[in-house]
Amino acid sequence: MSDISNFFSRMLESYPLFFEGLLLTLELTVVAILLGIVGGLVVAFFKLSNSRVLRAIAGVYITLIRGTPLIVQIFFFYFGLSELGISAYWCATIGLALHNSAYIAEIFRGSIQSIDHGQTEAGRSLGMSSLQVMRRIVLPQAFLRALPPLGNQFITCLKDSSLAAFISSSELFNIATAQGARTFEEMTYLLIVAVYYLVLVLIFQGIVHLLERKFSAGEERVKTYDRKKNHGKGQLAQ
Amino acid sequence: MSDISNFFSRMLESYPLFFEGLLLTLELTVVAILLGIVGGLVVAFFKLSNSRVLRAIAGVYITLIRGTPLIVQIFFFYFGLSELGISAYWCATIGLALHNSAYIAEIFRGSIQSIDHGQTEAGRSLGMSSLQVMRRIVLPQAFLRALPPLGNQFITCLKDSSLAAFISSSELFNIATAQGARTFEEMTYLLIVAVYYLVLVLIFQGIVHLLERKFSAGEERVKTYDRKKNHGKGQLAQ
Amino acid sequence: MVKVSSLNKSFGDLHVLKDVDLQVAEKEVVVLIGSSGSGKSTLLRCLNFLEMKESGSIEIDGVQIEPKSTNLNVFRQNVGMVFQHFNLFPHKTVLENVIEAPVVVKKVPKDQAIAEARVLLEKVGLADKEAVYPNKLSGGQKQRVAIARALAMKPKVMLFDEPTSALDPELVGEVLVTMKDLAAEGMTMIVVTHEMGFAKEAADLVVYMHDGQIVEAGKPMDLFTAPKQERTRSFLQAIL
Amino acid sequence: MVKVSSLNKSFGDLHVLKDVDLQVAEKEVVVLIGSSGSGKSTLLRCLNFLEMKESGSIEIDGVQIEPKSTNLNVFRQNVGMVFQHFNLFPHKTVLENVIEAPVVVKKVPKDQAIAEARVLLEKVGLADKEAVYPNKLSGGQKQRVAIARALAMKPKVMLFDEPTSALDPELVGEVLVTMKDLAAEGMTMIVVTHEMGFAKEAADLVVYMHDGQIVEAGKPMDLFTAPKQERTRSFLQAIL
Amino acid sequence: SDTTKTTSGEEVTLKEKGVFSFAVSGEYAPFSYVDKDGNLDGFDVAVGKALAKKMGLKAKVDKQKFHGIVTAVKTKRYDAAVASHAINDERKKAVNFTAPYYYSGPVLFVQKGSNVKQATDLKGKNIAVSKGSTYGETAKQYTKDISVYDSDVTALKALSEKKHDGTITDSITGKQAMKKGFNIQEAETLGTSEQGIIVSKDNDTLLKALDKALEELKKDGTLKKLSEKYTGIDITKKP
Ligand SMILES: Nc1ncnc2c1ncn2[C@@H]1O[C@H](COP(=O)(O)OP(=O)(O)OP(=O)(O)O)[C@@H](O)[C@H]1O
Ligand SMILES: Nc1ncnc2c1ncn2[C@@H]1O[C@H](COP(=O)(O)OP(=O)(O)OP(=O)(O)O)[C@@H](O)[C@H]1O
Ligand SMILES: [Mg+2]
Ligand SMILES: [Mg+2]
Repeated sequence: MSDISNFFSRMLESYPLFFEGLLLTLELTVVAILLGIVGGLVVAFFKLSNSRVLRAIAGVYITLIRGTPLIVQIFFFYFGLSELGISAYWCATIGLALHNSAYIAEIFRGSIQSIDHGQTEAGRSLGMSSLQVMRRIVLPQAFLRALPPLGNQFITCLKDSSLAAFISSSELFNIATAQGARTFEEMTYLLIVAVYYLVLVLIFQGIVHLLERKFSAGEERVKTYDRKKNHGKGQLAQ
Repeated sequence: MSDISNFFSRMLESYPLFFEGLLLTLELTVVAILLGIVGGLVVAFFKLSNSRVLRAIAGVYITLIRGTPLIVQIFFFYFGLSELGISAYWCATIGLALHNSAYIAEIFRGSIQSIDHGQTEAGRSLGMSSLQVMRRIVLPQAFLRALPPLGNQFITCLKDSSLAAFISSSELFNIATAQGARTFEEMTYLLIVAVYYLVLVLIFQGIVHLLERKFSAGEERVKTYDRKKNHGKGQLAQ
Repeated sequence: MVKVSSLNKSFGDLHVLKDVDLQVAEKEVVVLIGSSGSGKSTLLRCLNFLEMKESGSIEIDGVQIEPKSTNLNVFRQNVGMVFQHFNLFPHKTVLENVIEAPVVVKKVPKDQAIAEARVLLEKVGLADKEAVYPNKLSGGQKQRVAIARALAMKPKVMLFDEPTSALDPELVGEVLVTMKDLAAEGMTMIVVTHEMGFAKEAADLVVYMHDGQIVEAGKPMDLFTAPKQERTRSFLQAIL
Repeated sequence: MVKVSSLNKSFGDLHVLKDVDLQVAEKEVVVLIGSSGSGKSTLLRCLNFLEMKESGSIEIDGVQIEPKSTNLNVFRQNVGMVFQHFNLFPHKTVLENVIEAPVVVKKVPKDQAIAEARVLLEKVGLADKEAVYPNKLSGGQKQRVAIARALAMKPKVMLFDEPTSALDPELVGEVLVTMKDLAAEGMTMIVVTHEMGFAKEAADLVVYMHDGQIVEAGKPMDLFTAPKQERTRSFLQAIL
Repeated sequence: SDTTKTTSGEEVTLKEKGVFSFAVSGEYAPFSYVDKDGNLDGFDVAVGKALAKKMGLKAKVDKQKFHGIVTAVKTKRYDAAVASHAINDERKKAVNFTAPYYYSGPVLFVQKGSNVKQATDLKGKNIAVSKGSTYGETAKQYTKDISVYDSDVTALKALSEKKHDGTITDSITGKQAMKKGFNIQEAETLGTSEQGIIVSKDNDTLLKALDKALEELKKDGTLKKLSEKYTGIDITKKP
């Protein structure tokens, strides 16, 4: 009982501190994802281009980033970029942005490739150039389809931003561990910060669900659509 | 130039140390994934069951785990389980296993649901019970289909195990930071450990690709199969 | 053999089967036609309890079946079903597909099941394919295996839901031949199909469904040449 | 209008088109038949340079086209193509689908493009659907929009690749009517289809392909009633 | 847990019979660090081992992020921590301390050539410290803008890389970093501190045994020798 009341009193008392951390976490995440989208688009186009060299560059970039842990990358940017006098905040942001750009590139590549090739053929057969087809037919559809996975990537990034704590960024997790270390009540503050993350994640998950609903409604319905809905539940049913 | 030769001499000299860390990293990952598969299967069946209560339990579990950062979970288990005298190694393993179980549950659920409902109907129409259909028709196919995503989860877990460093498990990343702190050459050791991770990831990615090829060959081919292969490259082509 | 009285079925707000009555005598072959969405598949699926009826009665081989009170698994053994998309088990060979249900459900000894399965595969002309996996078969071959698989349970009635409509035109014939043989042997069959050739040759009764109701039923020649209802006429015009 | 001489095309080891010769005069309607995999689609796609020929020559409207030396985008405007799966642009309304290419490729002023599109939509019987998105249309309606979209570029030849085979039986008729109208107006057309009724009524020439080669060609009545080649005969038997 | 008799005859409660297990941070050279073979070394480690030997026990040393050590001892993950913890009231509420085993004090380090000469110049500037250290409290007296790291070495490294205006840490650790080529310099000594060994609140027997063993190490000169070996000077006498 006293544990629980202690938890709530700590939670109330630490609220202003965590609120600042929450803002920083959100800022880190939003900026990293926005930069990641820009970078991801470039990498995706490299990956889909006709030039072997560009494809290879994109491939190596994606492999390097997806082949090493984020925490290694964050430390790497932190100590590697310091000659340029970049602050911890920007090192964390850039590290997260580069990390995300590799994943976002794959999202864009996937969504572009998921557009039925018939769309391209229809465009080409009407005399449109490949650029016109890409810009007017494929990309608008691919963007819509990329929105839900981008939303999920945002949520992943939100959680990953906790690693910025290790390069002294005062986001949520760093505040929690610092408070824990000060009071020797690590568990309490870990619980508190878990609640903050959970609430953030649930909010953004709600938004992603809305996006998914909105954009799957626009897709062409197949004849078996209605039956597919039955799939999930009751697979174990009689 | 001297940087590069320094890198290689450090790499050679530290090889036995990193090799131990590598073994621990692999051990952590393998044990966490195996435990995660067991847990994931249970949670997946909960999620697919007809009982609302079980579905809700599984849902809350998955939400909690996927809604908070892994590093928070690892710290949580570390400080929470220390009363039980569980070692840092096992705290890290259990933390990673529970974390993975939520993701693996979703892999199993997805692969079970991806089996065409027609398979279930065919089985039921032959007089098989729902359990017989699940055990003999759906699960064997679902398992094969789950193998490639499980492989990818393994790779994710391999990288995530680097976070065990923060609760003093002497896996790869911890060795790198400790050596960096001793020699004040953080960058060198970060590069070295990045190479270790990259090689590990590439090896396992190769295995996953083999799995994917093997198991997509067994799938029924659709009429447009050949054309789909053309999709990727040349979308930007003339 | 099959007796359906005032059967009703809805999906949510959608009333899909409206007071359907249908009687099929032993050894009779009934062909169900009707436009997309008229409820043909749903009717078949209700007969096999893949969908649960809402009201009305279903009697098969003299036994009235109530979903709640009956062991549906035992009951379903009497009703074989062949699907549009074959639904063969891809992880099992042709022979394993055919013996699966007898061995697992009826506990037939494996040797006996294999012997019986070979007879059936012979009958559908696929004796040489028993060790092959489904993905190596053509559509027509798959459908014939599916028929053999259903027959292996020795059903009293066979239901076919557009068994040839997923096939390339050239492969339709081989499946229809197998079905005609089956009809000639005296199997009771209910077939949803748009193959009018089959209906003319093999059906005892053609039933036209529209919007969840049976609009008209009759001998193939009568129905095709002189439909009584306006709706039947316009449907036949569109598809013949 | 179209002149193909000893056209060859392979996919890797697979030799799909083998020395194909084909001539289509202006206002002529040619129906291509043949079993699955015989190369019908590949032939159409080569005519439109969606696939690149390997050897042989292709001449359209008196101009011989070499993929390397010609601006294919300009050339493709002369050849309209209608696909089995419609391939309408789902993010654009019916009207936007039809005006897209004229406005973007030919730089026709938008007002004029809209006026012309409305005439075409009227012609295919969909004047009232211009503001609707494709996912609200039936298959037959989609295919008619696809025809209007191709016509909007005022092509000299129209290619159809199984335009009705993805449609429910009831919807086939409305598309065939549109195509017959087009033929009657004097459009040069090459149509891959298994609708023999259409071939009989509208085709000037029926061409039977097998295994990448043109086996036999002739007027519909001649080919259907008295095929010269054994292979043609067995194919026709299977599908008629 | 189990009881073991020490050489001097007292019964002490330990996690594992006959073994004195203690934690160090491992990232606080020269007090504790990992050598190139992966073994823990440093003044803290050597003191812990000497204490174990004195008590007739086997020594088992573990590395643990500094900010988690107090909790780890509190929750009995280790018998004790010999990890350069400055004795203060806040920590005393959570755990017990032995007598000091060395004396030191927080020192402000700044970037080489910095115009920060003393702590009072830090108003509005940014100080980096290690998480869970008492230096954070010290820093609060001079500025609100404080960055926290997992270890002192990382904080010093970040200072050297010009990411902060100052770092408060132990003078010996800072000087060691200067020797390794960090771009930093000493600005001001900010007081004195006494470093003690940490034992959990309910383990009085071990606390007493440790105090006794420590006293003997001081008397026989072992402690002084270790201090000189690792830090170059004697820091075990009260200044
Ligand atoms: N599981 C389901 N949930 C909701 N609606 C369904 C379901 N199954 C069928 N329907 C709807 O019921 C109606 C009848 O469907 P049914 O499949 O029986 O028609 P059908 O005559 O077999 O048509 P088709 O020729 O297209 O196979 C359709 O409107 C269909 O969308
Ligand atoms: N892009 C491609 N890559 C490889 N093989 C292809 C490709 N396109 C077609 N083929 C192969 O070429 C052969 C001819 O195909 P095509 O699609 O032209 O046949 P078709 O006569 O149109 O058949 P269908 O009636 O099934 O449409 C087939 O064996 C097919 O698998
Ligand atoms: Mg149906
Ligand atoms: Mg084709």
